[in-house]
Amino acid sequence: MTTELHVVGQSVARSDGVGSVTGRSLFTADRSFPGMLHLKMVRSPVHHALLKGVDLSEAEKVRGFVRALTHADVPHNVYTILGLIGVEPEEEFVLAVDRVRYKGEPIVAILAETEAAAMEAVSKVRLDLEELPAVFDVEEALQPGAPVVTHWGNNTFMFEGHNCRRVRYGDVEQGFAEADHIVEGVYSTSPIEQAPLETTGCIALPEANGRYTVYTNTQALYFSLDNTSIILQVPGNRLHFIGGMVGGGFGGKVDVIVEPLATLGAMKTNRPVRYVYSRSEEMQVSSTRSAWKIRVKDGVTSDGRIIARKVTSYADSGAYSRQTPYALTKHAANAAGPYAIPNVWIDAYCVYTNRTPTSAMRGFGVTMASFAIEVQMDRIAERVGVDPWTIRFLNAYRNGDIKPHRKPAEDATLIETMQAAAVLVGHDLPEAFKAMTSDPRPTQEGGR
Amino acid sequence: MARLRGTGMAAVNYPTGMNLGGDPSQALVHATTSGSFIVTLSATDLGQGLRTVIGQIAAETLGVAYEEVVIDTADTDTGPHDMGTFASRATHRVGNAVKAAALEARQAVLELAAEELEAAVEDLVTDGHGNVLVNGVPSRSLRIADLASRAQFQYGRTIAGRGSFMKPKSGVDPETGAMDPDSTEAHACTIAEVEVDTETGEVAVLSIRSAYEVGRQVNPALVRGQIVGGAWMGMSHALYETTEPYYPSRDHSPKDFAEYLMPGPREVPEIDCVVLEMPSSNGPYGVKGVGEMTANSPIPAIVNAIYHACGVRIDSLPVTPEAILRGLDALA
Amino acid sequence: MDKVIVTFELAGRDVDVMVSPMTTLQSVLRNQLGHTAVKDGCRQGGCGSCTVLVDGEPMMSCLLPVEDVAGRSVITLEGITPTDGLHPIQQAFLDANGYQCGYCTPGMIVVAKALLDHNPSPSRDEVVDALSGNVCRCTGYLPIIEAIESAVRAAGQQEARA
Amino acid sequence: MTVTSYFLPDSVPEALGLLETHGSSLLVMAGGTVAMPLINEGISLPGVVMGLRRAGLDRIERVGAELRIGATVTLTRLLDQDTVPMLRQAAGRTASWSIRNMGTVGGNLFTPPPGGDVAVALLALDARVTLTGPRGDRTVPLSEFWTGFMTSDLRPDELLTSITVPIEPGATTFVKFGRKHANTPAVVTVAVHLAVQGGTVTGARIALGAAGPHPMRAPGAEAAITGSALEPEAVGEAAAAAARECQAFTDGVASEWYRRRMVGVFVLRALTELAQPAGPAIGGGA
Repeated sequence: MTTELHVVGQSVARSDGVGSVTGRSLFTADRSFPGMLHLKMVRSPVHHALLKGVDLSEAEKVRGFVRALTHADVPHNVYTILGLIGVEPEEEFVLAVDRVRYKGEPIVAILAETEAAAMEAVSKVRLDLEELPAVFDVEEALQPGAPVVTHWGNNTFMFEGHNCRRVRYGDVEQGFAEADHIVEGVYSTSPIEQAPLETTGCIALPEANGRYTVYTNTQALYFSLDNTSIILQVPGNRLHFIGGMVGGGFGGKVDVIVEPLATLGAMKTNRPVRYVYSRSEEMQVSSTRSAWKIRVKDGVTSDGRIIARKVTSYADSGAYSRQTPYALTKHAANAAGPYAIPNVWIDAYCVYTNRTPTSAMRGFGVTMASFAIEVQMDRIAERVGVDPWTIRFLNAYRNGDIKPHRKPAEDATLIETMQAAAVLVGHDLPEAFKAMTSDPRPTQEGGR
Repeated sequence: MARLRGTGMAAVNYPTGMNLGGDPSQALVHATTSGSFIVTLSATDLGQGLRTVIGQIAAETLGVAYEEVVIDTADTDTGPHDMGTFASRATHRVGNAVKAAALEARQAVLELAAEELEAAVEDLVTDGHGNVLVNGVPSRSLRIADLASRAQFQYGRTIAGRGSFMKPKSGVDPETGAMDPDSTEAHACTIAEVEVDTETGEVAVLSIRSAYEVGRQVNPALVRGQIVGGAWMGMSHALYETTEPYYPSRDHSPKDFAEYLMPGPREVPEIDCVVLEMPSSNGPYGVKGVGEMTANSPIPAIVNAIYHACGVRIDSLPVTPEAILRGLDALA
Repeated sequence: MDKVIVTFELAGRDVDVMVSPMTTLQSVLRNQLGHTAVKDGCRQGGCGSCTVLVDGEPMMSCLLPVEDVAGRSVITLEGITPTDGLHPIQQAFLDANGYQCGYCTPGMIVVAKALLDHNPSPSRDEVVDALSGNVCRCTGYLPIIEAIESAVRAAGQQEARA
Repeated sequence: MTVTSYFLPDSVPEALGLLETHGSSLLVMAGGTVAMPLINEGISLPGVVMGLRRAGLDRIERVGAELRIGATVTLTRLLDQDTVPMLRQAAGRTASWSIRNMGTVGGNLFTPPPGGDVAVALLALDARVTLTGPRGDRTVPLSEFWTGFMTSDLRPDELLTSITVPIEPGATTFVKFGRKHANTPAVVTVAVHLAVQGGTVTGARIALGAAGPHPMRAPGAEAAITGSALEPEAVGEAAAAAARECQAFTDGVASEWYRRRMVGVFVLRALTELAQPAGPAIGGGA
C-alpha cells in the first residue's frame, strides 16, 4: 500500500459510542406500540412424541387472551432456512403438526394483551402427547434401528448423494503404510449457547398499505426477510425489516425463528405483535453451537512430517438442520488444519438427534476442528519427541501449497505469526525456524 | 495438594467469508447538500463496530474526514442487499462494496472539480482532508464539501456511487471435496499459562498471549477488542460453558446466567497480543477479518497447558475440575 | 383486578404510575416512563443489565415490584447522564472502549457510579467485586475494568486540582 | 393466575391477618430474589402475594449474648456488622452486590440448594428461628427447622420473623467453593464452629451446604475431631466422615461424585486452617 492512509488504520472513536454509554441507543425490544400484543409459545415438555391433540378451551378463558396460532395458520409451515441457497429438504415445522422432536419445540403461539395474560394462557393449554423413544447420542443415532428423528429419512443429512461431506486428497492408506508413527485421538465437545445479553426478539407492525414493518435483532436482515416471505407466502416487497442495535449475536441470531410468527400474528390481528425470547428460552430452546465428535488419525515420519491425516467428524445437529449442514462443509474445508499434508481423507457427518436444533456460533464448524487438530499436534510432538513449536514449524502450510480442497493457499502467514508469538512470550526459536517464511516453496518440491 | 503450572500453545488460521450460495454485499454512497456523505447498507452491527470501520473505509476512499461520513444501515427498504454479519465477512465484503461505491462518488467529485479548476481529471488528487487539488499545485484546490453542495443547486448532478462485492457461488465436488470456500486467511498463535489445583481440579488461567495476523487493521482498538473478548470466550468454552453439562444426556440443562457457567471479571487472565498486518490480496486496503476466529486458538492452548501442568490430557470440552481429578486419579 | 397508583422519585422528581399489581420496576421504567437504558437481559437477577440505584444502592429492577419502591428515590442511567456532555464514568467507558454491543453498558455504568459514590478510590479487586453481578459477553471484562480504573484516576486528579 | 393483589403489610399482625384471610394461596415473599424470577418466567403464577419488606422485620441488634436478626434484614447489612464475623464472610460470598442489597437473611433459609450460603453459617452458629403465628411466637433450633427439600417446620399460619445467633467464643471458619469466585452457585459450602479449651476441641459444629436437600450438620465429622487437638489424623478422619455422611447431589454445576469429593477437601482445608500453629484464633477464618 504505497499511498499514505489518513483514516483507515486509525483507532477513531466509535460512531455509536455515545449512544451506548448513555443507554440512549434503541434496541429492538426497547420499542413499544399502542395496542401491542405479546406472543408466548406453548412448547413441547418432552423430547420426542406424537402430538395427538391441543385443547385451548381453558386458555381462551384467560382475561386478555386474544387468539392462538397453530400450524394450520401458517401458509408454508415446513421449511429450511438454507433453502435460500438451494439446500433441501424442507424439514422443520414453524409450528408442530403431529409430532414433536425436541423438548421446547414450538406447538401453539398464544397472543394476549399482556405478557402475564399470555403466560397464564400458555399454562392452561392442554397437550395430548404420546411419548416416543428418543436418541441423544450421534453414534447411536447412526445405528440401524435407532429412533428416526427426521420425517424425511434416516438420521443424517445427505450431501449430494453421500451421507457425509467428503474430502479425498492423495492416498491416506498409502501414507499410513509409509509412516513411522500412527497417532490417533478422539475429541468431543458439548453444545454451547451463544447467550447474547439481548435475547432474540422482534416486533411486527401492520402498516397502512398492507405492508408489515418488523423491528428485529437478526444478524442478517434480508436472509430473515426472504425466509419470512416464503413461510408466510407473502411477496418480499410487503415486508420491511429494520435492525439497528443488536445486543450481541455470536451466530445466535440467524435462525429466522421469531419474525415469521410475529408477522403472522400482526396479519391475523392487525395489531403490533412482540415476540421476544425469555432468558430461559434463549438458554434452552434457541439453537446452540453443535456438539462435535472428531476422530483424527495421523501418519507421521520419524522426523515429524505429517504425511497422512484422516478425520472423521460427527456434528450433532439436533432435531433439525438450520445452518448446520453449511457448518459441515466449512468444517471439511478446514479440518486438516493449517498444515501441508499430502494425503488427506475427511468424512464429516451432520447427524440428527432429539435435542434443541443447533445452528451457527462464532467459528462455525472451524472452532472445534482447531481444538481437535491443535491438541492432536501436541500428541504428535510428544510421540515424535519434539517440542510443540517444532512440530508446527515443520508442517506449517505456505503460499502456493495445494490444500486438501484443492485451492492453492494464498495470504498464508502462519509461520510469521508463530515467529511473532515466540518473540511475544520470549521463546527462543532455532535459527532455521526464525529464517522460515510463508513464501511459496521452491518448485522442485512441488505441492509436497 | 499442589498447584501445578503449565503452558500450552496453538496455531490456527481462519477463512474469511462464505461460498456455497455466493457471498454478496452491496452499498450506496451519496453526498448531501451540506457536503457530507451518507453510506447506505443493510448490513448489521452486532457490537463489533461495523458502522465505524465502514465509515473509515468510506472516508478514506472519498478523501474526506471520518466525521463527514454517516452510516445508514439495517433497513431493507433503503439498504441494498447484504448476506448478513457472520463468518468474519462484513469488513471484507461490505468494505469492498463501500470502497467501490465511494470510488464512483469520488469520480463524480473529481469530474466536477476538473470543470471548476479547468484541469484534467487525471491530474487531480484528494489530500485525505476533504480537499481536491491539482497534483503538486496545492494552491489550485477546492473543498469536496463545497463541490458536493454546488453539485446539488448549481450543476444539478448527483454525487453518488453504487458498489457491490461478491464471492461467486462455488459448489463442492461431492466425491473429492474440491471447493473454493473462502477469500483469504487470517492467522493466530496463542500461548496460554494455567495453574491446576490437584486437590480440587480447578484450572486458573494466568495469561493468554497471542500473535495475530489479520491483514490491514482498519481500527486497531476494535481489533484488540475482538482479540481480548475472544480470549475470554475461548477460556469459557474450554473450561466452563455448556447447555448440557452431562452431554449426551439432556439432564440438568441450565436456564439462567447462574447455572450457565462463564468466567466472571475475577477469573479473567492477563490478555496480551501483538498484531501483524500482511495485507490480503483481495480485501479493501488489504483487510482480512478477525471477529469470528478469536475464541479458537485459546481453547486448545489452554487444554495443552493443562496437560503440560499436570499430565492429564482431556479431549472433551468443557474440561471440568471433575474430569481433571479423574485424570489425576488414573495417573496415580 | 384493580390497578394501583404508585408514586416514587425518579431522577429527583416525583412520578405517579398506574400499574397492575406487582408490575416490576423494570417494566414500569422501560414501558411507561421511557427509561429504556434500563435493559432487559434476563429478568432472573443474573445479568445486571437492569441495575438501577434505589436510595443510592444498586438493585436489580427486574426483581422489584414497583410498589416496593413507593416513596423511595430511583435513579437510572438517564438520571446519571448530564443534560449535555457525559458523566466522567461515561467518558471513561467511551475512551477505553469499555463496551461493544452496548447492552450490558448501562448496568455496568450504574454499578460503577454506585461504587465510586461509596468509595472514590477503590482497588482493582474492589472494582472486580462490584462488577460480579454484571454479565458481559463481548469484551472479556478487561476494557470495562480499565474504564472504571481510569475514571477513578480522573476523579483523583479532579480532586487534586479542585 | 395473573397477580390480582400484592400486599405490603406494615406490621406483623397485619401480615398474619393476610395469611389467615388467604391461607395457602398467599405467596409470601421477602427479598424476591427467589420468587420473582419464577413469576417473571411464568413458572410460578400466584394470584395473591405478600411482600414483607415493610413489615418491620429489618432490625438487627445485639441483645446480651445474642445477635437478633430480623427476617428481612438484607445480606448487605450482615456485611456491615462484625459481631459475628462468620456471617460477614457468608454474606460476602453470596450472589452479587445488587442481589445482596435485596436478598434477606430470612429468605436465605428458604433458598433451594445449592443456594443458601448464609443459612449454612447460621446452622454452624447454632442459630434459632422465631416463628410467629396467631397464637404468638415459638422458637425452633435451625438444626430442626428444615424437614426435607424445600419443606420446613413453618406452619401455614406462621411467619418466620427473626433469627437469633448466640455470640459465643470459639474458632470459626467459612468457605464457599463455587466454579467461579463470585456470584455463582456453590459446589460445596462448609461452615465450622469449634469450642476449644487448652488446645483441645471440646465442641464442634460442622455445617455443609449444597450437599443435601438443605444445609446439614455433619455429626460423624464433628465426633471425629471432638476431643482432638486438630492433629492431622483427626482432621483427615473428620473430612472422610463428612464426605461419607453428606447427601451430595448432581445439578448443572457439579456432579454428586465431585460434590462428595469436595466436601472432603474443604472440610479438611477448613479444619486445617483452624489448626494453624497460631492456635485457633477466636473468630478467625478465611
